[in-house]
Amino acid sequence: MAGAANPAEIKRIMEAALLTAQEPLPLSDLRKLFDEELGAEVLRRLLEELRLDWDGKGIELVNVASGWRFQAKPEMQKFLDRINPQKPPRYSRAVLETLTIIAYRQPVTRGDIEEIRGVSVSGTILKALESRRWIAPLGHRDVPGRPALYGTTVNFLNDLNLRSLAELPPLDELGTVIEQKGTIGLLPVADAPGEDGPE
Amino acid sequence: MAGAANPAEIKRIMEAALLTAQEPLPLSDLRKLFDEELGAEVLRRLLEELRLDWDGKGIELVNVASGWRFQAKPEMQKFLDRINPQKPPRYSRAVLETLTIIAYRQPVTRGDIEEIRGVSVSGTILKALESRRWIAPLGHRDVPGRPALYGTTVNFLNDLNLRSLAELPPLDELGTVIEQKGTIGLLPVADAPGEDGPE
Amino acid sequence: MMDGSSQQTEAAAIAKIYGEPVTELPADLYIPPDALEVFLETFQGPLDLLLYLIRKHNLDVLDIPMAELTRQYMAYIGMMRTNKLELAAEYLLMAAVLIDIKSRMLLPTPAIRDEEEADPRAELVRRLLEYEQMKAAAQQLDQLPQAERDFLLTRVWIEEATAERLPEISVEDLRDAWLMLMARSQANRRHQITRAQLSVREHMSRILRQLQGRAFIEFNDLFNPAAGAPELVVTFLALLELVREHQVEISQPCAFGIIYVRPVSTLSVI
Repeated sequence: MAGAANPAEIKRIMEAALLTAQEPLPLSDLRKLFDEELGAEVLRRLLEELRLDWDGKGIELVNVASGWRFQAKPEMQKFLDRINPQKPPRYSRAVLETLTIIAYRQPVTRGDIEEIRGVSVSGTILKALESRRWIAPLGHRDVPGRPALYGTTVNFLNDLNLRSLAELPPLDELGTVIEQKGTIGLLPVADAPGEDGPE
Repeated sequence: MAGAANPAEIKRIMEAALLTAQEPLPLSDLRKLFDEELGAEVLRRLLEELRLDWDGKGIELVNVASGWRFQAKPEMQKFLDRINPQKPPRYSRAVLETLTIIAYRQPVTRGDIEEIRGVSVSGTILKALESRRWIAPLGHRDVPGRPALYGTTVNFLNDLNLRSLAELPPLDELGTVIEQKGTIGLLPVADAPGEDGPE
Repeated sequence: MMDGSSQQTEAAAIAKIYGEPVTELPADLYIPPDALEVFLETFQGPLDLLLYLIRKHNLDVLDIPMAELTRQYMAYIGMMRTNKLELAAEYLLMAAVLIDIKSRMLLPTPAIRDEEEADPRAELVRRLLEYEQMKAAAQQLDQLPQAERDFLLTRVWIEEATAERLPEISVEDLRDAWLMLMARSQANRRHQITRAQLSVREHMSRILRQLQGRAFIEFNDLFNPAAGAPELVVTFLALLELVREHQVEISQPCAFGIIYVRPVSTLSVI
């Protein structure tokens, strides 16, 4: 009864599922939609077709860490911002640096992070990243005090459009930054040019 | 620059907005998407076209009380239920922010909440929180219109496992988490050239 | 260094203070106190400040002239302290580290095999480089498109077929919501959200609740003497705030008599 023999119907159902899902859908979930046993190969091919069907639209089908999802293209943001004034906060440098150290050096303890940053890391920062579901305690280091070890989550990868940690921007080689980039001092604001623009 | 002169582009942008919106979008919101002054007639005609474009899909564009939204067709339900096993629903940001303001700033009127949020607060939100028995009107402010003053209830504290409001996260600490660019008049410049011009 | 001069010429504007580009700190390091505060907030800590000084004076991080760097650093610290700016303990600790390294370098060096190991600067250099690396990575990370900030996810309505379940929320959700509000208020700065006097607001609610459905309440009944002085003060402040906001009226029909607190709203209804 819930059969969906033809490819067009399969695509139609997957599309509806992906558009309504609250989280990215892995192939294993998509397969559950159908009575028939559909091979991963078939689904992957149909997903690729679906992706192409959306070509040219403001929404695109992407494959992130935990599965497939539809999302608006970044170029749409300037329009969507006009009716959606609610944006997540842009994090302070302290938060960003903490997140970066966790992402690249995980698993790390709070002490490890403080060691690298040279300053204490407030619990608020870790809590903010935890409640954003970007980091999570993974366990404890077996030293006195048994401090929590933090790592990044799948949700972090999803939110940054990444499939795995390997897709993070590669680290500059130690010592090359100062010589070549001259980024010493102050961290430039990403969208500084817009700063002076009219609101 | 943000202009969207041709109908296809207008439809593309409306489609992206409707697919990403958390709540139905009234015409007044849809109009905000565009620089041009688009008449209600034009928008309505294009929405109708968009509705027809989706004909035959598992998702349909409908006009409900508070505006337009995409929704899954009932016939899709049996498929979608297979992978949407009882995900606990989540309150929209509008609801959460309203509740947060009431919790931290009580007693407050609807006007106070709108003042802080910067957008209007629908009566539905307050009703939802009231029927959840998380907020209650405590009295009226003695100003024209005598608006109701809202506060949180004991039930709210119970449901959130708090003994008192003092156990809510302190607000001042949270300030350190987000970028302070509004308050600091210091704008890092990455690579602005120039030897001259020190004060 | 070969490219030393080219680095010199592109001596970048290091910052904008109140809209004015600043390309050089004055040689005598005088900075107006308010600007100093801004700088202090700009640096993430002593490592950040040291990296800034190294860049600023075009020092070779792999062969740091300790005397020069220490002098610069101490000048900064001294300035912060004379201006009574709150200085994190880490800055002072770093000062001690710098002086320690400097003094060790003044000692006559015995013949050593492994120069790398024996250089008292090695550990500091390692930390500076590692921090610098993470700092650059943080900048790159922030440039990645972020869900909700740079692109939105689709959220198509789906009818819940089964019995309605109420959303659960946690204290963290409230915390996030507040962050969002603050971020927004800073973005458009039309609304200044200040720290709430939570306990006062809480007592305001309590008093209003106590007054609900009643014509008045005796002043003394609003206070719980057993609760301790801070509680009494907060209750009193809440009462004053309610008066200021015209929520309640306080009256004392006769001198030294009973003080009554009435909800203004019931008054106007009657």
